[in-house]
Amino acid sequence: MTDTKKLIQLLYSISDTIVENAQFLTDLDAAIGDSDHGINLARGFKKVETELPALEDKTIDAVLKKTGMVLVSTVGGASGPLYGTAFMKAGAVVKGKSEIDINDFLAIMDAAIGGVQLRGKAVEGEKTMLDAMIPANNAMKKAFDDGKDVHSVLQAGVEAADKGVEYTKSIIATKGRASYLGERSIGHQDPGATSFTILLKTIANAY
Amino acid sequence: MTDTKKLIQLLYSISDTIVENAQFLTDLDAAIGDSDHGINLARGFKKVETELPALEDKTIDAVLKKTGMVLVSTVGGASGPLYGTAFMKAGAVVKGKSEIDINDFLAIMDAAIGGVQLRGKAVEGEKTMLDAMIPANNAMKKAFDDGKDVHSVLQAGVEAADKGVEYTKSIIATKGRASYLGERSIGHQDPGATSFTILLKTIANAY
Amino acid sequence: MKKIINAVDQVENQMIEGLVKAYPEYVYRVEGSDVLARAHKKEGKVALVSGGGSGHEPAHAGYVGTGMLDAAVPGAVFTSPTPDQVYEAIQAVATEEGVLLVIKNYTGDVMNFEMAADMARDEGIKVDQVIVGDDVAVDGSLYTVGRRGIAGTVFVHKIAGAKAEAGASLEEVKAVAEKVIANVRSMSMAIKPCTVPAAGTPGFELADDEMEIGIGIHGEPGTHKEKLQEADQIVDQLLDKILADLDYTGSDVAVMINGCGGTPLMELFIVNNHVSDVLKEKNINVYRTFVGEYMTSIEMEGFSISLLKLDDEMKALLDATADTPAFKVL
Amino acid sequence: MKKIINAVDQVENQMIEGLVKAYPEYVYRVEGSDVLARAHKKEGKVALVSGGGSGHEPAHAGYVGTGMLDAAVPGAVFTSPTPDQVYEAIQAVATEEGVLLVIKNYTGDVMNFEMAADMARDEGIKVDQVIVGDDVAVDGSLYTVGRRGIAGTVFVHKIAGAKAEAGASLEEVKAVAEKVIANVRSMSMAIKPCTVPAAGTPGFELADDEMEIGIGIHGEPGTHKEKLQEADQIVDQLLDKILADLDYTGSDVAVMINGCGGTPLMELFIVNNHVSDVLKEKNINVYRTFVGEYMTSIEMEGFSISLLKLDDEMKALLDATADTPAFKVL
Ligand SMILES: Nc1ncnc2c1ncn2[C@@H]1O[C@H](COP(=O)(O)OP(=O)(O)O)[C@@H](O)[C@H]1O
Ligand SMILES: Nc1ncnc2c1ncn2[C@@H]1O[C@H](COP(=O)(O)OP(=O)(O)O)[C@@H](O)[C@H]1O
Ligand SMILES: [Mg+2]
Ligand SMILES: [Mg+2]
Ligand SMILES: [Mg+2]
Ligand SMILES: [Mg+2]
Repeated sequence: MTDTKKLIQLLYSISDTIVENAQFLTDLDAAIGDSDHGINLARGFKKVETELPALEDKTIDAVLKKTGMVLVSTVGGASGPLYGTAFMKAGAVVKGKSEIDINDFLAIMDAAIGGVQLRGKAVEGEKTMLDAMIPANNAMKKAFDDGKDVHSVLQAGVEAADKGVEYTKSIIATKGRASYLGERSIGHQDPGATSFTILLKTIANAY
Repeated sequence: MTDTKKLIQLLYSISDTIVENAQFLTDLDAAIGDSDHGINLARGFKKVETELPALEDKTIDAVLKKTGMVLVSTVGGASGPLYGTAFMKAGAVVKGKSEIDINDFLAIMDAAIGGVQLRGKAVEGEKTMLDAMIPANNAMKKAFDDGKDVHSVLQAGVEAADKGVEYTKSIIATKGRASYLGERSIGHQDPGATSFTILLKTIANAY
Repeated sequence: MKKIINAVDQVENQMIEGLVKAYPEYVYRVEGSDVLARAHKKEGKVALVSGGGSGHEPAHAGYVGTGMLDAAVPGAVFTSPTPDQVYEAIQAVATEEGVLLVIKNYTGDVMNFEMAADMARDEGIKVDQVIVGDDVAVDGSLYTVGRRGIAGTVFVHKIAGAKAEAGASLEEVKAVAEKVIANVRSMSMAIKPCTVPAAGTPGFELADDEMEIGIGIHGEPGTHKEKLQEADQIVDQLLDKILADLDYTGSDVAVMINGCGGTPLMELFIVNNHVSDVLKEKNINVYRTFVGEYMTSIEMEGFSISLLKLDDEMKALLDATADTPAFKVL
Repeated sequence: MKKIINAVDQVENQMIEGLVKAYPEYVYRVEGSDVLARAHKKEGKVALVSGGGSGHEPAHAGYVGTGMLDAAVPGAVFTSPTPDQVYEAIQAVATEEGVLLVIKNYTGDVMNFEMAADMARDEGIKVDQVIVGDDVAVDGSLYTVGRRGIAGTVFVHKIAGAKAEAGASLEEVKAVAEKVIANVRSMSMAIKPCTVPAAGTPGFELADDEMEIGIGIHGEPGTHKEKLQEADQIVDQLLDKILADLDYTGSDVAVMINGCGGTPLMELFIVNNHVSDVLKEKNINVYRTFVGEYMTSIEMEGFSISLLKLDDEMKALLDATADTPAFKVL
């Protein structure tokens, strides 16, 4: 499914999409946070881009780890350690591999979610990126178990993530900065859930 | 022409008119000064009002002096010492009188102008209150010399003061705060010349 | 967005440079980082490190110097600094006696500082931390992420800083910091929002007759909007919340009337006039008052009130000499 | 007009009260007046009195204390105080050694202070005065009223204050004040106007892409409007005017980057970054820098740059201890 070359291409695409959506994500964060989510991620992925050329000969896990480290050291805020750890943990489960398949990708998703939960100590339903990540992961696993092809598996994930984002509108935030707003956070979609969905869409579009 | 009772009535009227025109005068000051001329004079004349009941048995000069002192100690800014000194000097030339005529009034005007010039060291044509005071005084003297009655003398003064205010629009300020604006002060009428004209009109309307 | 800046992406860097160029006798910039450390590293004492997003000036770099912080780590505007930056700060000022991190309670700040602390501990550096949550506007119950840290944090810097300067151990410095945290409460409001330079639009909007109550320090909306009231009524509302949360009756307190960045001092003094009257009436004794800009949100117009209940130790430490660019006690 | 105040006509009074309640260790309000005098009257030294309209906070009351002013006289907002108030101040702090009035060059200020000086002299008090005119934005030629006094005035307070505190005679204190006046130049700009509470509307209007150059400190319009530029270009423009007016080459200077009240410190540091670079390039040595709010115009957004050319005497006096609410040197 994916070798290092393809992964690097994917990361360029992800960076482009995040940069394109930076204002949108920041505006979402303005409503229930502090107007920086898109700015933060764009800063991080732009820096990731500059590191990619040097990674062409590396294994998948090295690229993922490096991406995670760059995100941790450039994004800041809550999403920096969260996305950064997610990528680093993702790397750890595909150690030494120079090509991965859809099975590996599902392991990567598990590890990434584990990383986010390790750092952020949140569960589903708290209006965070997890509300897109967990349902997406579940839907992809189900589609895979149902014998769907890579394209369909990823599409199932995107659909579930989109629903997850919709769902975040209906709930009160109890983790992160939006939690300070209490009831006032209702009606707004979570920026982190949105950025994850954008990221997953970019991946899905490539298969 | 005027006894203490009438003078006190006049001062009430002047106070009312200044208070009514406070916003207008302040707006004029906003354009070429610091947005306070009307506020300053209103504060002063309101305070003068509170002193008037106690002055009913006093001579003309005592009323004028007290008015001047109250203005000096409540108005502040440039116009406080200027108007204050004008009233105090005016008092000095009608010492001991309990009634004054138009002749006295012309002496009062001379003294008031002298007081303003003593403090402010300005001459005509510098875009100050003097550009209304001096022409008004000259016009009143001429009308008086021409044998006009009190009403006509005062009306002549008002007309000349109005023209003086118009004239201030055409010149650059070289004294007071408006002088910092240089060329930019052209096109705006001087607040102090305007407040003097309002004061003189109030007097003229009473005769 | 109308600001006196150059390129938006140079805001943080040029601000750091401008600060270091203004106060070289107090701070230097740690080579290749955004960290501002005390000009003359002081050995033989616990080092204090604090930080958070930029946009809170003079916090945190303005408090680096004698009797307060040893290093400040500014992140991007309103974004907590990354672990590597915090780690740089720890490394620059760490002593044998250890390092205390003063963290404001935000998910991002806590995660980034804790990751840095882990890195430092791996290198054998003694590191401990306190987390400040003084904002009574938000629910501090078990089911939330806890209260935010706002202007009351400056009291932690001052008092723990004085304790460290006096040569106390890491445990003692941490203990007095925890005591300040346990005894300080704050609450904020705003009449005008601020704009993150890179975002370009304000974090919330207010009509001409509206105010936002219970705001944080990151330009984010507060707990609710209300019709703008007179200063005294606003003070009553904020003080009510603060006094309901902690019993200050009969105690000596330190008061901080903190401007959010765009508020004229004129208004802060008018606020203090009523704060002082209400406290007197409630038999709370004002020991010392600080009126000014201590923990800002760029150009936001608004203020916070912080009340710190003092004991003798805290009083002595509050009164101890401090010499930093933005906080001085003689 | 959106402000955190109570009744408009209580602004000045409640501000004075709020300040005195915040800093009773520094100032008291002279009974029945608006004068703020040093908490403990100091005999055996020349007394310094300054003042002007309110709205410039922390000037002037924030500079009352050890090593600066002995009394401050605030008038109504942007309106110079009346002679009787200035006279009250003189009376409250006058010593055998005499009183020096530090007046900013405005027609109103000069007239009111001079009338008060006359009253005091009639009572046998020794009074002298200096008039500060540091603003290079306005023509200082013989045919004008001379230059306005703006933020550079704070250097006069600091340096003459230190001289007085050290026990110098009235002549000596006046001489050093005159020396500061001869060696200090300033210039200001704004991106947003301010509103006098009692007036209710701003003193000028600016479009979203406009700035006002050469403003004074009373919310009045400046010498001209321009398209808003980047911070560095604005700095270049103001510095050009200042440096063309006095030759600073090769000298040591004190720099003040003064915020107008609503300007975030973030922007002032960005300004200082470039000021510092330009001075270095021009072989002018920055001896000491002050970045903050020293002479404001309520909530105006903008800044001024002041440069003071120093000799050894002024350096020593600038570095001398000062302990006031808003200006401290340890
Ligand atoms: N404890 C947490 N667990 C998982 N995700 C979280 C947590 N806290 C915050 N987030 C996510 O981070 C996003 C905000 O990221 P960002 O704006 O970059 O950081 P900050 O809140 O520090 O400004 C939220 O929308 C949310 O999805
Ligand atoms: N030197 C002077 N001589 C005469 N009138 C003057 C002088 N300076 C100022 N004025 C008058 O004072 C008016 C401004 O008064 P005001 O706004 O109350 O004081 P300030 O300028 O101190 O704010 C001007 O419009 C002008 O008419
Ligand atoms: Mg955010
Ligand atoms: Mg005026
Ligand atoms: Mg943030
Ligand atoms: Mg005025």
